Amino acid sequence: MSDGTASRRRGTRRPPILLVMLGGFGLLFLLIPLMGLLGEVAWSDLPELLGRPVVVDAMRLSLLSSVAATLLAAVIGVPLAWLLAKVDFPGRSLVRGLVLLPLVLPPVVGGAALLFALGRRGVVGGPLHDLTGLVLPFSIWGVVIAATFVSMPFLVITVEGALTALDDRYEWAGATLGAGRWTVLRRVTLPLIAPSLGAGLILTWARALGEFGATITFAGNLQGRTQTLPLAVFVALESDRAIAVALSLLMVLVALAVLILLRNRWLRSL
Amino acid sequence: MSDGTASRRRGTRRPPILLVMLGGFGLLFLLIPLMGLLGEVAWSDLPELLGRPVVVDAMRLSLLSSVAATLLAAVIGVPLAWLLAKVDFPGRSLVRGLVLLPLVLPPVVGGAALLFALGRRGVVGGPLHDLTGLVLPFSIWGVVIAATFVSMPFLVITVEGALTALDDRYEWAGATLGAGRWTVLRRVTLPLIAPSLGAGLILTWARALGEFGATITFAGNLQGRTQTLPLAVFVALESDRAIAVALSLLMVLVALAVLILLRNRWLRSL
Amino acid sequence: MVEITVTGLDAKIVVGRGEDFRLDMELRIPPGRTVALLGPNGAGKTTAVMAIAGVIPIDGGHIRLGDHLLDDPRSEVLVPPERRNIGVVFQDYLLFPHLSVVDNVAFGLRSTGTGKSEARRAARLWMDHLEIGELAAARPADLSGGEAQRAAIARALVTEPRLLLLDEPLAALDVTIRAHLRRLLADHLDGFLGPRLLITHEPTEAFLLADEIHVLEDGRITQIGTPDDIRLRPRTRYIADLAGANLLTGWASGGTVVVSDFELHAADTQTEGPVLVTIHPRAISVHRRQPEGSARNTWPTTIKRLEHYGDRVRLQTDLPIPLTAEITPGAARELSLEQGGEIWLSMKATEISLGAA
Amino acid sequence: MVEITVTGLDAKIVVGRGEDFRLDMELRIPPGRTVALLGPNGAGKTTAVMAIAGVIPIDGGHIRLGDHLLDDPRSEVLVPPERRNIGVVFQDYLLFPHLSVVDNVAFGLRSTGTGKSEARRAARLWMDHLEIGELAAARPADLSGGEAQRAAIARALVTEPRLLLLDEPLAALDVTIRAHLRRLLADHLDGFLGPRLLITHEPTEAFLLADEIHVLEDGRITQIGTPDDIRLRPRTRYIADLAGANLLTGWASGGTVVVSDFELHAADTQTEGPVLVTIHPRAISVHRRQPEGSARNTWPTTIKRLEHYGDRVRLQTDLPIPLTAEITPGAARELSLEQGGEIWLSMKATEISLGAA
Amino acid sequence: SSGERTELLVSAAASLADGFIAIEAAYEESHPEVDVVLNFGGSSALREQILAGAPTGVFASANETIMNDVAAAGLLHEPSQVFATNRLAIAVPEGNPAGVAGLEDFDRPELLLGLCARGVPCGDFARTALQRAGVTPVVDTDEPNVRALLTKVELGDLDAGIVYVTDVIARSSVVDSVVIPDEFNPTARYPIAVIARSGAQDTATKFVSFVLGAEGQAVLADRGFGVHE
Ligand SMILES: Nc1ncnc2c1ncn2[C@@H]1O[C@H](COP(=O)(O)OP(=O)(O)OP(=O)(O)O)[C@@H](O)[C@H]1O
Ligand SMILES: Nc1ncnc2c1ncn2[C@@H]1O[C@H](COP(=O)(O)OP(=O)(O)OP(=O)(O)O)[C@@H](O)[C@H]1O
Ligand SMILES: [Mg+2]
Ligand SMILES: [Mg+2]
Repeated sequence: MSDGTASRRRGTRRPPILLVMLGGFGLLFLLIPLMGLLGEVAWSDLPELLGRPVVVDAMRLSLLSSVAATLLAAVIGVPLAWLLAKVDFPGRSLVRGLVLLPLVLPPVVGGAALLFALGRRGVVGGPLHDLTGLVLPFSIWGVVIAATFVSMPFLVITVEGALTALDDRYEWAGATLGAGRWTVLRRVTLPLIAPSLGAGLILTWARALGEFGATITFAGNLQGRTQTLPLAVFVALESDRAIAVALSLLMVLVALAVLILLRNRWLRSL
Repeated sequence: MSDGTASRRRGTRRPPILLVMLGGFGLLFLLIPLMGLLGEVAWSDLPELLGRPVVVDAMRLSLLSSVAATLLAAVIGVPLAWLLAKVDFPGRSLVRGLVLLPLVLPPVVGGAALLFALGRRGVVGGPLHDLTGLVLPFSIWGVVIAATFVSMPFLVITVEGALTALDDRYEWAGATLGAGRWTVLRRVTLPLIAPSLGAGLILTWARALGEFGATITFAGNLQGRTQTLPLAVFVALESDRAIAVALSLLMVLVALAVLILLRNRWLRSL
Repeated sequence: MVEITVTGLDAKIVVGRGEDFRLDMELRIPPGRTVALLGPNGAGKTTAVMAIAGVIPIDGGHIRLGDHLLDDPRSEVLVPPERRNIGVVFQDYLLFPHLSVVDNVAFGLRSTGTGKSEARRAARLWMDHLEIGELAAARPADLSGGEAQRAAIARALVTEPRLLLLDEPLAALDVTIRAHLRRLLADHLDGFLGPRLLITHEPTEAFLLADEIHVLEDGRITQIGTPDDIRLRPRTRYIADLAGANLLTGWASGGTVVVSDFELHAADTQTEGPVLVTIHPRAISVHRRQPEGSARNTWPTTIKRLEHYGDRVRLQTDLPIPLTAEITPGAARELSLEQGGEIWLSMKATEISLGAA
Repeated sequence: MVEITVTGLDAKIVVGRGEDFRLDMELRIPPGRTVALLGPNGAGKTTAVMAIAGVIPIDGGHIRLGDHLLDDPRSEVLVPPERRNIGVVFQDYLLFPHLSVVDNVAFGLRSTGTGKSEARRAARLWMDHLEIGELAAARPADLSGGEAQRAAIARALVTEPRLLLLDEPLAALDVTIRAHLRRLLADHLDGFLGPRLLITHEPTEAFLLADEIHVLEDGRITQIGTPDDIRLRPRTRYIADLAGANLLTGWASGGTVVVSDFELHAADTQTEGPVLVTIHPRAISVHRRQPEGSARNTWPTTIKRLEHYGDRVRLQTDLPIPLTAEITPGAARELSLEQGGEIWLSMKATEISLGAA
Repeated sequence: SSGERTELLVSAAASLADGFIAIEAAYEESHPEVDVVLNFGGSSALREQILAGAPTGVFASANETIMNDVAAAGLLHEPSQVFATNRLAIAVPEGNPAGVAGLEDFDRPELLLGLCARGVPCGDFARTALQRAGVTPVVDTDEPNVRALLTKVELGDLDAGIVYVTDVIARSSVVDSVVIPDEFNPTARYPIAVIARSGAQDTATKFVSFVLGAEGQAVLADRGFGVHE
């Protein structure tokens, strides 16, 4: 063995240089486009811009629909994750694959598929309309459905992973104390996976906030009704790019603020 | 306490009915759009369609670029995840938020941002072009860069989570046996997080395969050079809907096959 | 207060686990009695607990608590765990990390419909009883091992269960505090009137806490008896090792026992045929030279190994028969014993106990 | 073969951990000797191992192995762990789950540049030596505790380290096989020529495996000595508890020792002033009635607690001084002792040993 | 008070956004009882929405083929009318750094050139013009719509692209243009129609008349559109 050559000290050891370089490059990769965006912003117009009704409407709608989509995804996605993790039903691995589908499908195609299925003349939307008079596209319901469709996989994957990794015995402990399966789920299982659940919800929300293709195809682009921020950006791109860029930036900043704030709390565990 | 009333037996207990209903609804939510898509397919034209050069070219390019994007994401994303998990540098929580940015940014805006930055006259692309004559848009490089930008977060998040959860002491064990940090990374850390790494790579690949908005904005759309399957679908939507639907279906089936195959191996651990 | 019917456990548990493990045992515990289920890792102890608690259904046999049939494959009865009213103290306690200690203890009452404040009040009563009243607001992660143990016991007892299952309640603890907590556990269990099952692989725990010990090895009960029975008349090598005794197999005939071609003289001249021979390490005397006197068994050998334990010294010999003897450190020094040294052993005939094999 | 310089360890380790823990200890181990670092949970034992192995840098002091300075904040020297050539056997072995056993053992050589087949050949040699040669292809998850221990030792030894650190190498094991593995460990360590540090909180382990014991409590060394020193002259309550002895504090003057207002007579008439009084439980005799005879200390008391351990019975008394006595099960039966019963204790003056407090 | 207003959903091609926002304002001023709600998107996406039963009252397409699809599905109240025309121009980055002179430059492989994709009206028209000029284009990208193409020209990533005259007028501050001679330049027609069964056919018909009337045409003419025949 060669003698231990002295190396400089204090604090932790320096990470390998190649790793730092590659990681720094990865970071640059994320930063450069943001810089590009920042370079295009007409900063002086920003305050006036953000007060416009179009922008205010879009902002409100974006927040509302992304939160609603996150909640809907929680209500149907968490049980789906639970079934995938805990119940050994036939075709489970097929369903596992299906869950990832909205990730692969380009959102515009996803929106078209939603339209085929849930439009007023769709396979499901038709009967639904005949029975109840409900029209899903061109309403906030359409926006929420489109956003839920594209973002739910994030929640299902995260929660299923956490449930699979969870120590079953806590649930047994709950059961021996007289808690039925439902009570166990509510008072033991969900609190125990709270960090992963939180992380999954944040990812879902972020994806729902940025959703564009499926929404414009399925829900249309109606100011004040279905025009979310990304859709407003799209219209603005037709006329004034500076506005579009400013709106994008606004969206990014809102999202970033929320993510950084919550991430240090929840996303650790992801 | 009330007497234990007899309940039917054999096998495991039935899961709570509400949970099954909600989970089933969640599954329906994923299935219905797929059914809508299937309902629109002109099955008889399918074989001829899939043999067309446009389709073959797009398929080849999609597979090539999605795999390349996954590899690039691995090369720069894994080190980034490692730095985020292991090195306590200033601004780490800001970077943690930044990593999620491409998730929030509508892909078209992301593509525009890439163009601002890496275009022929962009902040970075300009000097790059002047120095080397390299033009990133309108080439497969552009496709790969766009796909990497939107899909890398999946890898970084998954790997960072796994690294944070990893028992450090395995790495110490490696070090005391004479392995430098680089060797430890290669021979201990990465193999130990292999399941999460695999899961992250699959998610990344799936997202890269479905990528549309950033690609068309940044890399353009030329058959055989930058036209991936989602782009072909979009263009077909403008002219012949049947082709578009058939192509979407093809893409979904390829992705589903790969996901189901790999998922049972890797994604468990996510 | 809820009425408690004090009734015994009567179970025959047949259940498979994984590929090739199968538990097949009977268990009867009268009210107020503690049975220890003692066995090595993987013997099936936890499997038995889970079957009784209702977490895994049995494949054959039955589980009955008083007149309540809890599980019986033949009559298709399976009461789910939440309706069995069986208290379980898990090996590493499994206190819910997201709840305060008082909410952990109150969990059972809350789950069965009691209101929050009333459940907390009842929880506090039990906590005071177990002397952890001041820890109500603490999180489980902040408790010491002993405090966590008491919280787990309080949590199990607060629902006034009809049966108490304790799965290695001391295994998670540091050796130096285990003795102390064992005493406390004995005290805490005193007030519980139902049957109790204590799972352990620590003989001391079983000897100190149980009225009766069932030894479980590889899914089968190999011995049932009082702590003294088990200690003095072990029936398998595993139990003998636990009790610290030498266990040999031989052939007895008129007071002579042949063990691997070597003849021992026993006081018991009645037992004949194949026998289990138990010899306590303290009953073996060690000498530097051939001893004179009344001991009927005496032979020379060499020390294969010499070990110092706190206040005693154990020495092992291999030939003519494998035996462990125990002496005081003083005696060891006096005899200046060392590994590989030549010695003589002697043993009175009355110290050799024989049991039919 | 690599050349090995057999050299001793010389360390002064000052390092903080978390908010309020600080380790400050010196440690010197000559080549070929085993020092046991014995201490309760959280005393800082693992911290010491990590500092010596180089995983955490020390804040003060120095770590020197032979003439190699490994860590010294003042001279800004810090050799990273991979260049210290120190073998570590971790508490739960930490065998790499993704590698076969032979690749685990070969890991060190592979990491330092040896080719695959040659590293495997060397690994197999060590594995054969430790009698796990046939497990080469197995995965760590399939090993029993004893096999895993040997694989971990082989993995540490194959790089021919200059110092061996063993962090609670037996803690992960079932009590019933621990004794067996302890013996094997002693054998396996015999061939290693460098200094060895054994971390443990099991006194038996320390007594059996170490040449010298350092007792670590709350970051400080509280006693250093041979196993006999530690056993016979414990200096803290923790050590006395471990050794099974009664440790009291009192005031000695001319052969009379006052312990909580009670007078004991000791043979030692020299020691004066505040003293540590050590009394071994076996040195205390138990009687039903007031004993006659030569014992100079004798008094009546009641049994506070009676405990049966395999082959001995311990009884505790509280008044006038808290003492634990130990007798045989036979004696206990003969005296028909029971909890709460009235007894007399006696003790010879020669059995009371005094040390300056 | 807005609750009493009749709502009219107008789906218009995204390239018409600027003009239709102005028309909406003008129309609502003269018809306070009507609330025009604009829905901008790609013509094909709008078609899918209408085919799927969207409550669209008026459909203004940038593409006659797409309007024909809707007509073929029997969803038009009455046949569509052309409300605007457009012609093509070559867009080049400010200062025309590559020195593009006309359609003849579109076969120079060393230039970065873009067109709209085939099947997209501006792409089909551009190819018609090139064919008339006898040029076989060598392009680097088939953009999905004019805006995408124009953005790349503005940023200098393309040396030239064929777009509509209206587009270079709207973006004259950031792009320059090269005229395409009339003999090669095809005319794009923008059809508008009332959608059947929308439940607001009267209102819709009035809106279409407004677009075709003097006020609507003036707004469109301001933006460079040719007024309808
Ligand atoms: N979930 C499981 N699936 C398959 N096999 C299992 C499972 N749990 C336990 N086993 C097997 O069942 C057998 C009995 O295990 P059990 O946990 O009951 O033993 P134990 O006596 O409690 O052991 P310990 O002292 O280690 O707790 C073992 O062979 C074990 O490998
Ligand atoms: N990573 C850490 N961060 C902060 N504090 C730590 C960390 N690891 C250990 N400590 C603290 O340092 C002290 C010493 O811990 P150490 O692990 O060295 O004890 P030990 O003697 O090895 O105990 P054990 O017998 O439980 O292994 C403890 O108070 C512990 O809480
Ligand atoms: Mg167990
Ligand atoms: Mg430790």
